[in-house]
Amino acid sequence: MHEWALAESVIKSSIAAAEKENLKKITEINIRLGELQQIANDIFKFALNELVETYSDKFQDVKINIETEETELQCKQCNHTWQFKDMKNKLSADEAEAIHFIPEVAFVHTRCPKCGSPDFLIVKGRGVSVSSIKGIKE
Amino acid sequence: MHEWALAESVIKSSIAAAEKENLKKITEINIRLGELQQIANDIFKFALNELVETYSDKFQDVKINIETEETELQCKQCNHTWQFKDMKNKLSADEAEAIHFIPEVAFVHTRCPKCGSPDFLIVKGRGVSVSSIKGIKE
Amino acid sequence: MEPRPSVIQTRLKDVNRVIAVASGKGGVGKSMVASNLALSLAKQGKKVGLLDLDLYGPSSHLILGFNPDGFPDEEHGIIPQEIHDIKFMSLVYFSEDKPGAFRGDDVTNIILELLAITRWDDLDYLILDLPPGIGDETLDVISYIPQTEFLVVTTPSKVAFGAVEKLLKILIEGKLPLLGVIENMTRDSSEYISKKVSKLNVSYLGYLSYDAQVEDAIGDPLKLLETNLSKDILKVSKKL
Amino acid sequence: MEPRPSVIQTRLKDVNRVIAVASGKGGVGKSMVASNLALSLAKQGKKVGLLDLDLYGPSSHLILGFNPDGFPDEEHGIIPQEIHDIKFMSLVYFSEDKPGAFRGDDVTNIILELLAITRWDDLDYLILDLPPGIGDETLDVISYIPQTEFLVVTTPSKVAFGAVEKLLKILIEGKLPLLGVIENMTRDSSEYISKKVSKLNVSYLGYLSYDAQVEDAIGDPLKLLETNLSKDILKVSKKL
Ligand SMILES: Nc1ncnc2c1ncn2[C@@H]1O[C@H](COP(=O)(O)OP(=O)(O)O)[C@@H](O)[C@H]1O
Ligand SMILES: Nc1ncnc2c1ncn2[C@@H]1O[C@H](COP(=O)(O)OP(=O)(O)O)[C@@H](O)[C@H]1O
Ligand SMILES: [Mg+2]
Ligand SMILES: [Mg+2]
Ligand SMILES: [Mg+2]
Ligand SMILES: [Mg+2]
Ligand code: NI
Ligand code: NI
Ligand SMILES: [Zn+2]
Ligand SMILES: [Zn+2]
Repeated sequence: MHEWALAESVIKSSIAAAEKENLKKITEINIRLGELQQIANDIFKFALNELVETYSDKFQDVKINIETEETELQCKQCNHTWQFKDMKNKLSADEAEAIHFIPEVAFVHTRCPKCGSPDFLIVKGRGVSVSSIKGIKE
Repeated sequence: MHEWALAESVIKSSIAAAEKENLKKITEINIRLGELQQIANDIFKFALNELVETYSDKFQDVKINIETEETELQCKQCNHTWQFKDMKNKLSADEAEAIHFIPEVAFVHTRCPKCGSPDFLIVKGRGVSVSSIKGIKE
Repeated sequence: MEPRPSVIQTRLKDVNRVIAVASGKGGVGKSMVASNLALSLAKQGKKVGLLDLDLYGPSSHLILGFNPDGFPDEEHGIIPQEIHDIKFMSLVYFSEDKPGAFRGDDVTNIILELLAITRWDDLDYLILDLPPGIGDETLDVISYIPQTEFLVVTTPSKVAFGAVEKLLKILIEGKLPLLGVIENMTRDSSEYISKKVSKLNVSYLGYLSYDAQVEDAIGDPLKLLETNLSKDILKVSKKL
Repeated sequence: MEPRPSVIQTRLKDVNRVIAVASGKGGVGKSMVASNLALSLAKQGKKVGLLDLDLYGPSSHLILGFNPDGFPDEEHGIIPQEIHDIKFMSLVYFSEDKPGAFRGDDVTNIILELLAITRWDDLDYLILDLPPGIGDETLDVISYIPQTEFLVVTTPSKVAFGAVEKLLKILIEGKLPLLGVIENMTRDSSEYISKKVSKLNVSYLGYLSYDAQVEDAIGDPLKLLETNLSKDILKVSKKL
């Protein structure tokens, strides 16, 4: 599971953000997972919990909320918009897994379903992001 | 005045947008001019009025509103933000004029005033944009 | 709303053909081919424009020996200066050839601006000198000037063709106008490239020999026109 | 909030030196130098990693004759496969070397992702093979791996150095670690480049001769190690 590496980035960036805001303990992390990266919620949560243990002095009864974000793709050539899930079943297992590792290989393995262009935008739902953290000052 | 060429793009894109929205006549165009491009309001307005004459069948008592937008720049290296007008007086006349032609040569002729990096963003106030048009269907 | 794209075709309405000299690979001679092709066509009496879109390492002005002195004239847009009968446009007018750093969005903005304000007027050929890769520059040319015909340059090297093949495949699958492939800096005859190109059903337009005279002629169009490279390019120009 | 940058230094904490092989110009031999330098250092018993950041025309795998078969192993990240004792990471694991198109933001995302998930572990040297220009790739390396030392490659050509000089000036003004300049594909001795480089107060690290053997050795590291180029690179590696 390479998810662990991304979970670590979430934990480290949350700790860094907490320090910047003078939070002594983090009590909540809100995470958005873009569907394009196809990260398994449970694996990711498992990794996060393991990491919270490692950095236990930075957390206090932390609530980790994970929200999934649908992937919206938009063609720069013909303006068509579509969702990743609409086309995922057309991908081979290897192609889907490659996108799991590096979401941008969607520009290699997929095309605009309307005009065939590789020049499209990932408008939302790409990968891992931290939407907010909460904590206590003392 | 190369402003005429940009004014033409405003008129042409407004006409195209009106056609898309089934507007028979355009009655209002709202334009934002980013300070970075240092376009003279009066020259620009003059060009727009001339062009409205040329395409007079597309317009009816059109009101053209031009709003100036301050330029906010943000450094990708140190996160510092600043305004173009703060540094404009440090530029030579030729440098300022070059930016008037192609705003992105700001990345050639200027640097982040805090850390010196050329890697900054034009957050807003770059150049010419059309914020909205109004018109009548019949 | 972004107004600039709507005026690009107006700017190009009297341009008969737009030819982009492109490659998936750097250093294969795109700029050398673009500049010499422009020189050659101008010498044949054609009306020619040359637009350098390699914003990081503009080379056309170096090859043509052009050191812009002042901005292009303004009159309802900007008017390219003429170098040896070529209407020439490049970021160097505005950058004074000083270094800068551009991210992808900046590249797109520069290209949009140049296309929106440059007055080419009447041209038989507008030659675009592209940077390598399939990035913002290439994608923007495809978006904003869909009539562009691609002239793809490679060297005989396997490493170069690896990258070039990717561009060819993208052009083929997009059914974009593709004039063919020029093999440049050929040293000994080999059919490696011509075979690879034929397999893709793309025209192989011939090869340009490695010409040791060229380096010395850089910056001097009259000398360039006397090189063997120039003779080779004349032949290619007849096939376009 | 973008979480990935915060973990990059953690991934690199046991990497002693990061060396980016860069150039303002394409086709000067960045990939050839990067791959051969990696081979040379590995042969000298150093622990070496090689990261190909030329996303449009990845070449390192071609030069090293590596055709990835399957994804890298996953274990708390991804583990680069080893080719001739070099830990190798490239987009080709994931692209199957098929063509695609990336805009600037996509490039940044790919680089961030590769840096955030690749486990280099203990390395003496991590070599980065950069594309030409001063665009997203170069800027991202400067942002996210500020300890990167730049090894700049040029050819003897005026056209190449025109673009290379821009990169050098950007590195100099940013006071970034700059190891020096390598002149590649030198044919006849000329002091043009060494003088230009000295004027900028940058180290001239020597030249690599044009070596006709090289093309035939592409894809075969053992053969590459026997070329004159490899001998020249060994000398350069001692100066790093
Ligand atoms: N046919 C040729 N013979 C000799 N040198 C050449 C030839 N074509 C190109 N060159 C040289 O090769 C280098 C790369 O050419 P350039 O046109 O700048 O490539 P690109 O635009 O693809 O990056 C330059 O130094 C140029 O002078
Ligand atoms: N010293 C050399 N002698 C002969 N050929 C070389 C030498 N260095 C590079 N090459 C060839 O030059 C071309 C460009 O090299 P490459 O490493 O791909 O450049 P870059 O990575 O800068 O684009 C390739 O075909 C390569 O095989
Ligand atoms: Mg894209
Ligand atoms: Mg920038
Ligand atoms: Mg070029
Ligand atoms: Mg390379
Ligand atoms: Ni995984
Ligand atoms: Ni003007
Ligand atoms: Zn489309
Ligand atoms: Zn800064």
